[in-house]
Amino acid sequence: MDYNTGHPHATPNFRNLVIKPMWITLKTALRTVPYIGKAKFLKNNYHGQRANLTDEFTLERIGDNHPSSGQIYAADRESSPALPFLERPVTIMYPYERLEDMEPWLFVPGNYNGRIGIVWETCTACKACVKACPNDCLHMTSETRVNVLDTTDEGDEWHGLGSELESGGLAARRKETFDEIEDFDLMHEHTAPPQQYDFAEVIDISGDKATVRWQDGSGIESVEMSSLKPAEVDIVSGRIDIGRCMFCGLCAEACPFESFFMSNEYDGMSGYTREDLWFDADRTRLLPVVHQERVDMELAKRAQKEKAKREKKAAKAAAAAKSEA
Amino acid sequence: MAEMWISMGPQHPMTHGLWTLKVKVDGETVVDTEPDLGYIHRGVEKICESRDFTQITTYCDRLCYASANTWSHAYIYAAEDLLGVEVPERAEYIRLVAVEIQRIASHLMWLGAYGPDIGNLSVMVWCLREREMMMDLLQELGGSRMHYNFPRIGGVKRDLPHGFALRARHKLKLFLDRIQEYEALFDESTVFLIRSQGVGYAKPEEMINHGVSGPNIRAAGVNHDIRTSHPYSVYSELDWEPAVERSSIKGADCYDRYRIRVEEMRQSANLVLQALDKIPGGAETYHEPGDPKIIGKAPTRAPEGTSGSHHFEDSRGESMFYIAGGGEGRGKMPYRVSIRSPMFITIPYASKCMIGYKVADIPAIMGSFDPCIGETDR
Amino acid sequence: MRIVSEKAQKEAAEKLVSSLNKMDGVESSLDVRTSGTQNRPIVNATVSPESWRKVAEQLKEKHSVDHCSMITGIHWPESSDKTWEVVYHFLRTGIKDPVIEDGLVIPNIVDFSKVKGKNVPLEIQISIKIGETRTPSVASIQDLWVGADWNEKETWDLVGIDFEGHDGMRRVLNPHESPVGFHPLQKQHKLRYHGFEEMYDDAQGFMRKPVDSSRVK
Amino acid sequence: MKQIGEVRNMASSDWLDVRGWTESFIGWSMDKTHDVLPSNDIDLEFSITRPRWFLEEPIVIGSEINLQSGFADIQPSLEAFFVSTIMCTVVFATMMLTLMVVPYIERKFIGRLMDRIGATTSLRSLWIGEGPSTAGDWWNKLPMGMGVPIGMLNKSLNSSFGNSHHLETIDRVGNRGYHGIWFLFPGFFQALADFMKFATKEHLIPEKADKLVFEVAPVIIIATTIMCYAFIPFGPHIWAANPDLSLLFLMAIFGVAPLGVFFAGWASNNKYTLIGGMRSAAQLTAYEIPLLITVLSIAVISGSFNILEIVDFQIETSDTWNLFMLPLGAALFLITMIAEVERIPFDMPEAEAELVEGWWTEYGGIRWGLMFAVEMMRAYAACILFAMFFLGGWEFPFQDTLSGIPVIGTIVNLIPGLVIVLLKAWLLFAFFVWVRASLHRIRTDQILEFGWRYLLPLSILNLAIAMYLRLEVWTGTSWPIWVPPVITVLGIILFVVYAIDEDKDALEYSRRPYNTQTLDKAYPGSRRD
Repeated sequence: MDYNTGHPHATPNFRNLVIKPMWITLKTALRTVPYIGKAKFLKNNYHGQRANLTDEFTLERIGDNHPSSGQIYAADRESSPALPFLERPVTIMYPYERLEDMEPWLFVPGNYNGRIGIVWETCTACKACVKACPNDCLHMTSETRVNVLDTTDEGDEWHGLGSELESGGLAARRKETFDEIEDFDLMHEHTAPPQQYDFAEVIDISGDKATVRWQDGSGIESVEMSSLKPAEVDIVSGRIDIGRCMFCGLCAEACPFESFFMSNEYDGMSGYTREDLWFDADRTRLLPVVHQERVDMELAKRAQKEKAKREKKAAKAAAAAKSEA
Repeated sequence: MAEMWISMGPQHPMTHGLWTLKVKVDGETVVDTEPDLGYIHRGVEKICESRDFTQITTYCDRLCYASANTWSHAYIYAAEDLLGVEVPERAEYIRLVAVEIQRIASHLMWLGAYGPDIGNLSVMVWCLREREMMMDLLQELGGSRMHYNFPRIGGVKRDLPHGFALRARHKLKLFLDRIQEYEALFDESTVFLIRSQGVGYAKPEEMINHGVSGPNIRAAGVNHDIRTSHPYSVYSELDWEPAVERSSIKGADCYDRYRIRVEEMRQSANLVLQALDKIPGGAETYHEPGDPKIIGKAPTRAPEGTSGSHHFEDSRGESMFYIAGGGEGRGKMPYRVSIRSPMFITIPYASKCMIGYKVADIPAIMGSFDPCIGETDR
Repeated sequence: MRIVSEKAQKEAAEKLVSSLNKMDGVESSLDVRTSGTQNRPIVNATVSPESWRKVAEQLKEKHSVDHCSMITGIHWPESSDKTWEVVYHFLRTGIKDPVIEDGLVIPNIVDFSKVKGKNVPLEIQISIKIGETRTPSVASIQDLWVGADWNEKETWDLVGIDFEGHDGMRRVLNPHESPVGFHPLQKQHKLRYHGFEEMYDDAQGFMRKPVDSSRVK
Repeated sequence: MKQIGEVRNMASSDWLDVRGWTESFIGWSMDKTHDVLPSNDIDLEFSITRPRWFLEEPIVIGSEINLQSGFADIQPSLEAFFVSTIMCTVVFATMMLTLMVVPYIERKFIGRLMDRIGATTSLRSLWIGEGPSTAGDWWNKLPMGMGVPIGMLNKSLNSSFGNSHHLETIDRVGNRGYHGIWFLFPGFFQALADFMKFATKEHLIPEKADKLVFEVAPVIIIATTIMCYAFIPFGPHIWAANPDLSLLFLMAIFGVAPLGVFFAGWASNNKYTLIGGMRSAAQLTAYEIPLLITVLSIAVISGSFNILEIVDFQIETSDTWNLFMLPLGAALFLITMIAEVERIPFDMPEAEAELVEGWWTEYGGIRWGLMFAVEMMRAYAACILFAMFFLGGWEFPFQDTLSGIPVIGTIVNLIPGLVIVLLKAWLLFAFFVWVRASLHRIRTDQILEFGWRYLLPLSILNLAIAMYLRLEVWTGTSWPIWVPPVITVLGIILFVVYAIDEDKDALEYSRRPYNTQTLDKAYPGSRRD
């Protein structure tokens, strides 16, 4: 049998029986060796090359505190000056290492289709997300929350447009420290993340003080009215059968308010039974601080509307009073 | 030696998925073959009938796990044809970038799988290393690593992100350099040549009659490419020619089909680099999602009696969607979605191709046609 | 970039349309659609089931339509003018085996901007409407375009439209042991779990079996 | 005629005289035993004298024995038995322990060649800590503060030898891999862990298999492979048996395994294993013959069928490695050995792409693990044999010249032959791995054709060369000084000529841009070298 099949291009020959292919693999092996790998004849245009792949926007976004700020990234992730000894592309050993630390630009908020997250404060229960879901995995549920209009503090631009504290109603107090939230490890704790607020039932209101019964069981306490925000039990989106979710992101796109997001989080979505994957809304809740800018936008939008409504009402009332008078 | 039937599959390294190739062998020689498909038939066409036009995109992504983006785009073009949507030019460029990067990733996956098919594992690891770069780029666009759900009826989900052009240029140039090393390991290896040359001949006229298209037919020396013969998107604005392989005299063999894919990877990288230069508004500008520059207005209902279809150059050949709208007064959902999968037609032909060769040639021939069972079984 | 010119394509399409219209049982029209920056002329034709075989032969021999892309079967139980429809998509590609000179293949590089006549690439969409019947059937074109072979198998398998003269009809996507007469894309079959919420409707999993489990394997 | 196990007067030698030590120890202890035994004659005679009328002469039962002299009679064979037993144990232990390096080389070197040395958890990672959930700070979870010293040790090791970076993630990535003082260790004991896993698995026999043969086949393969090592010396004084015709014994036993392979393929009653077994039988037969003829050429040129003498011939008698006398033979031996041990590019019998695992398919658990170990053992044996036959066995390169130099000579002579043999074998195995990473699998018909059509004539040619060299060139005491260099240079020239001599037109074609369309298209980045 003649191995030369008359093929027009590469013809089998003696030299290439071993020499060429073995040379190319040897080259690859040598490139992974420190110092030798940088030799010119190896044409190492890959490992240990410095190339600036981070744009200014990303640099600004990740800020100075991010582990990757100030690093120069190469296409193969880890051949950056951060890791002077590595001459090779390195597998990210998830969960010990995470991709977002190595390639932060892949995880711009809003760019990644991680698990869904809902900012309850701004949800209006319009069901747009539920309708958009191709798999029917998303559902509405009712939860205790603070309306976005009530989240403002004294002195904020849009303060005072929300509802009032009432005795018999619910109140919330923002937590003093965020340690609990920061320490929460989504990857390993398969539970709902901690709340940003402590909730309480208002028993009585007298002057500046309100007597409340904390829902976490810490008893009855009398606190300053100014530290409390009105809360309510509302219908919000976010109950999800995560086993059915295919992370297409259509729900987040359907949301007409700044409430529904796909988070950058790809952890904490496992379980031993199918029931473990039925997430109640508290597992998908996003704290407003994560998307503060967008929440502020929504607050402004809604507060303006509310203000206009109130002004109209006030004008109407004034007109009515006038006409009455 | 007596003839015997061997059932290769559904779990077999040669199949690249789940299907069975029944092979009748006489000693080491293949005498007859019979493919048996349908192991992962998910009924996507039926599911699509109860989803609205936007939701279907996500299912089309899942048709092929190696080349998700091309499939959702193939659907989007058919849906736009049905609904009569005008797409902004910038969106078309972004789509082109996404599809061509996906084509590189898909071909890399193919090359990576073809190495082990004929006994070399190195190239698989190398290819997956480079594919990682392409997947990173696509993740920036679509937000996921595999099923991007990127195109929307009327445009795209999102503009090119900040810094995307910078990274895409860098990575693609790097990639173009690295292709040479695959060639050194394949083209310049005599063992590969004697394994792949002279095996699995296929002639173009026969192939087109059998419905084989795409890289497999371009390997035989004809420049049939949906992108030029039935032009869509903005391919006509870029300077390129479809890659064509000078085949051997008896037709395209495995080696030609390998060559054409390597050449197409170059071609696609070149296309992306060109598109990034030519994109209206510049690759560096960023529009918020929903901006009319990247997504046009689209109706959500298809009137009764309308239909839309579109041929699309997938990484494996000509893919096509045919969508019949309306019916039973439910215009929001398609009445019938029909999918042409290139590999569904090619696998029977490839199975015929290997008759007369040795058992050892089965993976070499089958692999060279690039089977993907996700789209085949739908 | 040498792409096929819209004008040539339109002319060729018109020619094909007029030629098809001359045949019995064929209604043909030219449909121009847009795609991206391009216009896309498509030859549309409605053919009666009786004359289909003849039309197919004509297409293959006279008009050198060489590629059968796809065959779609549709079940229209509630439509007024048809119960079944078969839609064929053809392409004319003009592919020829490359010439061999001096023992070297000269690749067949067609300059699409200059092609004329029967080599102009064309899209052809042919629909065949079938009235109410329990055994819909049209003539097979498997022998003309081998690529139609598996498409016809699939159409029969999923929709239940049979092809007369098809050699070796069998299940391809459904299991081989599917019950006779079970063709899932017919409209009387509904998606089994559509609208079924495990989380709410059946948390204990009592109803795991679908309603029609006894009827369908 | 020399006896098995007889001490040979070795010309080449080193200080690691395991055999000598064993012999002297056994001899000493036997002598002591001899001395301890009572030296006086013990009268065990008992004569029956009565009844006189019946016995004219007394019947004497038993004899007068002397334990010492009796022991002295059996002492040589007893000594030989004990020495053989001990040496067998030593050789087997040496083989098994050093065999662990072989899969380690396979893994790590191929990782470099394939550029995929990514996820490696090393011993270092124990003190570096991999993450919050598993390895990190595991010492703190030990009861009663037992782990406190470990933690302190880890901390100090990390601070002195780790790649430090002020960012924790980066630090972790930088420290998890190879670089650092412990670069050799990660993954070394993986082979052991693999073996434990195989050993604990269930033993499955296919229902329709030929059960007896199915069980016997691995035994044949494993037993014969381990028997090979009886004749493979690891050093001048580390060997188990040394018959005069050890080379013949070795090659005979090496050739039994294909029979077991064929048994295994047939008995599994599976079409893949059947084809795999057939292929294996065909391939091994096709390569066994050139291999034997090549080995014969070694015997011819060294003038002995004894492996030790072959090595001795290279080190002492002629002072020239056979590689420089028979470069063609070395190439042939390498190729046929790769085919014999069924490694890529000749791994058709177990081609995983079409035959899944060939004749192994139906085996699982400990049988599969052992057969995998045997695969490694055969490759290892091939490497050691190459070192013996062509690379001068336990001779350090230029050891003669080097030992003349004052300090270096002393150091070189201090390196035991065992180490040199092992290093040579491991390097050769690295070469096997390199070939595996670079080449594709050759088709069955091509393998057989290559074997019968090229290797067989070449091996006969090689034998003829060896005979000519031995009969005409060999002076009786040494090679003429010009012969080895001339042969080496000739070999290199021939190789280079073959390497660069190719069809110029074909070269033109292969250099031409492949795509007819992109002849003058400028791609970003250079096209080819």
